[in-house]
Amino acid sequence: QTAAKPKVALVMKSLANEFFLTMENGAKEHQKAHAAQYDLIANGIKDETDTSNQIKIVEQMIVSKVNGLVIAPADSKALVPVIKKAIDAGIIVVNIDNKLDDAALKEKGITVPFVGPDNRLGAKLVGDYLAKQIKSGDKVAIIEGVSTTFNAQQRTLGFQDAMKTAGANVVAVQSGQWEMDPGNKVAAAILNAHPDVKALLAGNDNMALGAVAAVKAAGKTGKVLVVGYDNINAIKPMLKDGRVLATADQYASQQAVFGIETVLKAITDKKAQSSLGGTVETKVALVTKDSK
Amino acid sequence: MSNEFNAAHQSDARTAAPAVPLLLSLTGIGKTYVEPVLSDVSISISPGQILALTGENGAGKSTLSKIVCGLVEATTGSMLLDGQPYSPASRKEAEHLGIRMVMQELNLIPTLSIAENLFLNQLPHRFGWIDKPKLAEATRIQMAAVGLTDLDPWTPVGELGVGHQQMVEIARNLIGHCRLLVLDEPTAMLTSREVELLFTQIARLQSEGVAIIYISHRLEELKRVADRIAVLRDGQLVCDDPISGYSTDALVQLMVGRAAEAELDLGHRTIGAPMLRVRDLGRGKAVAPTSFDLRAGEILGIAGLIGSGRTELLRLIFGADRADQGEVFIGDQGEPARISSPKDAVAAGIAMITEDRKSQGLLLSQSIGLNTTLAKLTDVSKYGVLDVEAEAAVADDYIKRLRIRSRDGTQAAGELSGGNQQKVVIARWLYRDCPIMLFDEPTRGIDIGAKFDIYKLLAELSRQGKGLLIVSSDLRELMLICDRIAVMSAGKLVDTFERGNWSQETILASAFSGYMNGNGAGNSGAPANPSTAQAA
Amino acid sequence: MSGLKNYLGLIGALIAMCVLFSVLSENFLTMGTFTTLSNDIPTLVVMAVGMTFVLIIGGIDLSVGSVMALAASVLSMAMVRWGWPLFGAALLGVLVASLCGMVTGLISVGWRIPSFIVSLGVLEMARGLAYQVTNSRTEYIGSAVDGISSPILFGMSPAFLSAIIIVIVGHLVLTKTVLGRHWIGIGTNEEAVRLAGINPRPSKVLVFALMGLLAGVGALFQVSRLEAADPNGGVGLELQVIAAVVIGGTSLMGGRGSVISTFIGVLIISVLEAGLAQVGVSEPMKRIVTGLVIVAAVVLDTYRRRGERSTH
Amino acid sequence: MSGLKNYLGLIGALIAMCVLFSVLSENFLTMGTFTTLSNDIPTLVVMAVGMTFVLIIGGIDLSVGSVMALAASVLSMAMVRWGWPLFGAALLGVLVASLCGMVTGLISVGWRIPSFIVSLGVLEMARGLAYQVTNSRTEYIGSAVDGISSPILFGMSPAFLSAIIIVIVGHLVLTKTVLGRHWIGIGTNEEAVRLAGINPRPSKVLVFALMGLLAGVGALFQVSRLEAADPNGGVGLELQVIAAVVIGGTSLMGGRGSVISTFIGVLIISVLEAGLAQVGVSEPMKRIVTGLVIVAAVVLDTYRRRGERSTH
Ligand SMILES: Nc1ncnc2c1ncn2[C@@H]1O[C@H](COP(=O)(O)OP(=O)(O)OP(=O)(O)O)[C@@H](O)[C@H]1O
Ligand SMILES: Nc1ncnc2c1ncn2[C@@H]1O[C@H](COP(=O)(O)OP(=O)(O)OP(=O)(O)O)[C@@H](O)[C@H]1O
Ligand SMILES: O[C@@H]1[C@H](O)[C@H](O)CO[C@H]1O
Ligand SMILES: [Mg+2]
Ligand SMILES: [Mg+2]
Repeated sequence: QTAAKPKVALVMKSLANEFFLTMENGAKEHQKAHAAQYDLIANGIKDETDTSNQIKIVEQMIVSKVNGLVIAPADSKALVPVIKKAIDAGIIVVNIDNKLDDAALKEKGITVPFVGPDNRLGAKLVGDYLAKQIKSGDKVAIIEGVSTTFNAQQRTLGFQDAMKTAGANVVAVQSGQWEMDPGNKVAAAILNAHPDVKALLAGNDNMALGAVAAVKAAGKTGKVLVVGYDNINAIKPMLKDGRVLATADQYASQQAVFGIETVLKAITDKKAQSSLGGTVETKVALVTKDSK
Repeated sequence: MSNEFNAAHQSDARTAAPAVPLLLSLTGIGKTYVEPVLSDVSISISPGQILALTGENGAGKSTLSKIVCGLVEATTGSMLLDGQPYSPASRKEAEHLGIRMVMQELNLIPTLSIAENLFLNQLPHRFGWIDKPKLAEATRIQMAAVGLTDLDPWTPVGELGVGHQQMVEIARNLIGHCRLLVLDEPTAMLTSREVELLFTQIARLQSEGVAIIYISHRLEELKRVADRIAVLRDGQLVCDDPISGYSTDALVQLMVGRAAEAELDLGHRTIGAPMLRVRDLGRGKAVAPTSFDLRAGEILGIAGLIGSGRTELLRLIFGADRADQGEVFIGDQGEPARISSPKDAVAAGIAMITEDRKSQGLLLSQSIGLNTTLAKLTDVSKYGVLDVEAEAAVADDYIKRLRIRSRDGTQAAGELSGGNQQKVVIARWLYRDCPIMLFDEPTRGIDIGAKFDIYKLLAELSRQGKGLLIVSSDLRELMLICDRIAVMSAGKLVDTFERGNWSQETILASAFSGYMNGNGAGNSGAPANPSTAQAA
Repeated sequence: MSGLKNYLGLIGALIAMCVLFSVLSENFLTMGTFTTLSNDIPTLVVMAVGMTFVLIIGGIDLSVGSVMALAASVLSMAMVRWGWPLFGAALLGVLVASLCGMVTGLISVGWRIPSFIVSLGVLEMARGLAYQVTNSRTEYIGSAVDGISSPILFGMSPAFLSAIIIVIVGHLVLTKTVLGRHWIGIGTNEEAVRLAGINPRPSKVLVFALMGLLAGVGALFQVSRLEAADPNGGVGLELQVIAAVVIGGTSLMGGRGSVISTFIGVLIISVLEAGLAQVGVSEPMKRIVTGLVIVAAVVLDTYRRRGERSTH
Repeated sequence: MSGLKNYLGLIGALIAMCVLFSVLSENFLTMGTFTTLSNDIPTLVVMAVGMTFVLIIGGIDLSVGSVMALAASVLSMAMVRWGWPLFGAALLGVLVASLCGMVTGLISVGWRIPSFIVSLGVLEMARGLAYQVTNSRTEYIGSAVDGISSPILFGMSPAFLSAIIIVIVGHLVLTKTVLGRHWIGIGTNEEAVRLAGINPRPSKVLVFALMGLLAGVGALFQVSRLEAADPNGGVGLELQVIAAVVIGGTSLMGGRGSVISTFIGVLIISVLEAGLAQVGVSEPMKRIVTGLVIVAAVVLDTYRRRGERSTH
């Protein structure tokens, strides 16, 4: 094998989610710019929760004898065993987006550096911005992502932190499955059940889009505030006209690039996986009408 | 299980039970669906006795049999078996007590082999593992009993013609512990050869003390096999006497309440030019290249043994199966008709009444009206929108004309008696009204009175100048109504007889001819070997 | 077939559910809920009408969720990237969806392959195409499309009114026309229909194409409601549509079904969903209750049917 | 029924795929790929065996993915929270799964409701229960369970070897035993079976219970591979399982099927998936190719079958 040009695998979650697509594009651009330094194989899975398929893909990457693996795990725990396999096969592994479970890593006796944002913090940023527009005692509701995922849970916690500080009353937490239509349905139901709800906090922008449509259908545009997370393209016009108050940008494209660079550095420095570690926290920023 | 199995096909070794006066007695049996179909039927049978049961279509014969065999629960009345109260909750329970039945409709599993179908509920096995050699052996014995020695026990039943399937169905019920056997129209699809084989078996069973209830619309059969005759009319028992006292005429009178028609007047017909010319039409081994003409106003019969390819020939003409070779010409056209589907055939003026009403004819869960108008919806609709009233009128008309015993035109076809279902199939094609009509076993399961109605209908159709091609396993029927009879044997059309030039013997000889010099070899569906055949 | 009494069981179940939810959630029996529902259901309704036909001929179409997403994606691309007007874009979307249905129909009818497996293949393909077309991005369209789902009459939108019309037309086609007759016949005994001199194939292909067309119409309603097209939309929708149709009493074995009952089936599913969300039941409980209701609805229907004709 | 030639078409397709992928990816034809696949497929294999039986009796079970997740959740709870040993926990998981199957069977057989809709209800319920049991969190178990999926013989794990044994036993049961004949009979003409004096109900319920049991076994293999239980696992797995079985030539109409062919069907699906991942095809293309292969495999099989007996 030509040690000169390592192969790096990027394994993500649903490539049908714009977030990961942005991530993939960022990685591909980086590879183009550094074509002499490494080759890239990018893979994704069917949907956010297709864990066993993601494991299969990691296994295929081991077989394909990649040198490095950058992974956004669909599940913080279930991916750990296969990651150990990869490490045992001499592959340098870096974790992005969704953090692997510390206890599981410990049980396997491995360390994997995490390059990614703090979801709870990001959600709190968004929540705090919203808090300025509502009064203490106001009713709000949270539309959560897929409840089993770590970042969905973290974002709900972050929203709750912010609402607690603001003295707002969280009357409902329901899952919109990270998707627009389910998000729309629960938002509509929440608006009916709690006609006086003042704000909807969505765990990602797809669900926020659904919530905006529900607010409109209920004839409450402008009366119910909506926030999201991810800063996808489709949310931009809504930020502009105020139908969405704020979202968070977690710089998807850079997450992958940071991950890849961490891998490449370890390879050139001939560092062992065990000597890597710690968390490289990436940026997460509040995005509002006024941000550029 | 395997012990029971051994006992099953060594029934000849069993000795008849000491004579008990009554095996089964029914008292005041009644059955009501929406309306009563049986009322206050009381009848009994002793071991070794053969009771013939007959009556019009829908009189309640099958229903009564099903009550006896645990398939249907009586609304009123009670039964005694060996003097003990008897009310089977399922067919399984009835069979356990030795009460068995060959049902009017086929109930086989096409994907399974003959062997598996025969022994389905008692497959010989060791710890669940099927003992194939033993099964094959048992199957051969059983098939031999009904004269089907040439069939491979492992042939899937779905590949057999309907007649052979009927034989399998019969063979299956000759297996095992049996004290009372009900045969519901066992011969409706059989040719005389198989009928003889069946009678041999019936005689054997009788000598072993088995009681038999024999249901048939072929009255001459009844007189041959039965000791006693019972007649049902509108669900009531109108006669239960020794059969010797009854002439056929008297029976018909009892059944239908009017005199029998001994002679059929086909009326004055002029046989015209050929309407359908079949040239070298053939498919694989089932039908060798066949040519014949069907003329206007003519009734042409096709006789032959089971599996001789009659059905397949009709299907080829009708485009239901694709022919390997040959052509069909309509009228005086010089160009062959392009028929590659039944739709084409109907468009070209050909109708076909299928032999298996259950799987190929009817939409059982749908109404009589829907089934009747299916082939000619254009007449009961305008711009694609149905005229429900017109459809109801059509249904009522045929219910009257064919005396279809039913509530009204909205009753589901599946709720009708076998013979009445057959009438619905015929009604569909009478309504469609094509110049060329192919009938495959048209009177299957139809009672004697209605049969004559249908014969008269056929005569009328031919008087209108239509060409009728009729396949029937009932040779007497063909001889009664046909102008010519063509005979098929082993997939070949071997002879054609003009009215007046035929006799039962010549036709039968011709039907067997194809199997005499090994011609039928290789055809898994060919009738049994010639020696058995000649014995018939 | 006709007569109100056929629907009594289902309507009873529906009313029972409404009563239950109005006890559990004070705001359930309000105009707001009605408006939300009438805004929500048109997509499911039109697709369920199509599925009723498909099930009646003894087929099944698993691709409808993906096909809907594809149609929505195409529609949004046409409007956003190529600047087409709504009408043209909607037509294109419906056309693409009809094509998908036609492909399912042609392959399964032409090669006599169960539509289950063909439509499973089409499910994958349509989804892939939807990703391809949108570059896997949710496409925002905006108020150019919202007219279709904005209330115009007593809180009812053009989408809702169209859906009702489609239900009525569907019911009439099924019960009063030759075409409907052929479909019922095909589903009951296709061979018998063929031997009655009717070519069942064109009618069958037509049903699948119609299903596609209605999935396209559903996509239009969906896009108009969300003002955006989501290439991930409608995952698993096929099972929801089928559940609604079967709850309405249409047989999966073919030959028996009613469009009106399907409509009530959709209402049951949708009221359940809305009610559970309004009551704020936890996700696990939502799933458990939904499962129970699906089974219970069908079991009850069985009893009603048996009671009706106790001949079996 | 038997004889290698029945499988030639499918094996040919499989080989063609392998050749194609080995051209496209240098590392495809290696021991590594084999080991990976053998580690990958046991879950799908055992569930597909169960589904073959279910389809043969003319049923369908859509709940298998959820039931698998539920069994995995129960297993992990027993080990992690209550400290049960693997054996006991595995038994409990399998038991719960069998129960789910039995419920589907009892309801659909007892009330004569299509298993499609009953299992759809059970799908929802089992998923809800899986969330409930795990509190919607993935439960990590660790190396206590990894033995079942660690290579012990030529890169083959106990899970793989068990799966192969289950295939062989399944094949023998179907072709050589009384039970197998009854299943085929039931799938072809249930009424005829009943009239032959056999009560088809227990055999049918048994098939569904067996399907549940095998979903439980699949869960065990899955848990051992993941060393964790994911309550979200197996979403949409039912369609994948059914696709594998149908590609193997089993009829959705009941009465016809083969366990060996099902195994090859699973291989086709899995090799396709592995190959596409190794080549690194884009997600949209993956979906499109998968859809095409599903349809193509079944179309090809149709041709083979026609050629075999041109009687129709
Ligand atoms: N499931 C059912 N529902 C309603 N009516 C039925 C049902 N089964 C049978 N019937 C009616 O019962 C009557 C008797 O039917 P049965 O089958 O016993 O007649 P049969 O004497 O055997 O006639 P055939 O000579 O035509 O076979 C018929 O009028 C038939 O329509
Ligand atoms: N699907 C099939 N597969 C194989 N062989 C078949 C099939 N259908 C019919 N055959 C065979 O073709 C031959 C002709 O059968 P056909 O049904 O035309 O005969 P028939 O004279 O009408 O007799 P029957 O009284 O059995 O209907 C028979 O040997 C039959 O076994
Ligand atoms: O962080 C990402 C995104 O926010 C996405 O919307 C859902 O999956 C998460 O992992
Ligand atoms: Mg009868
Ligand atoms: Mg015949």
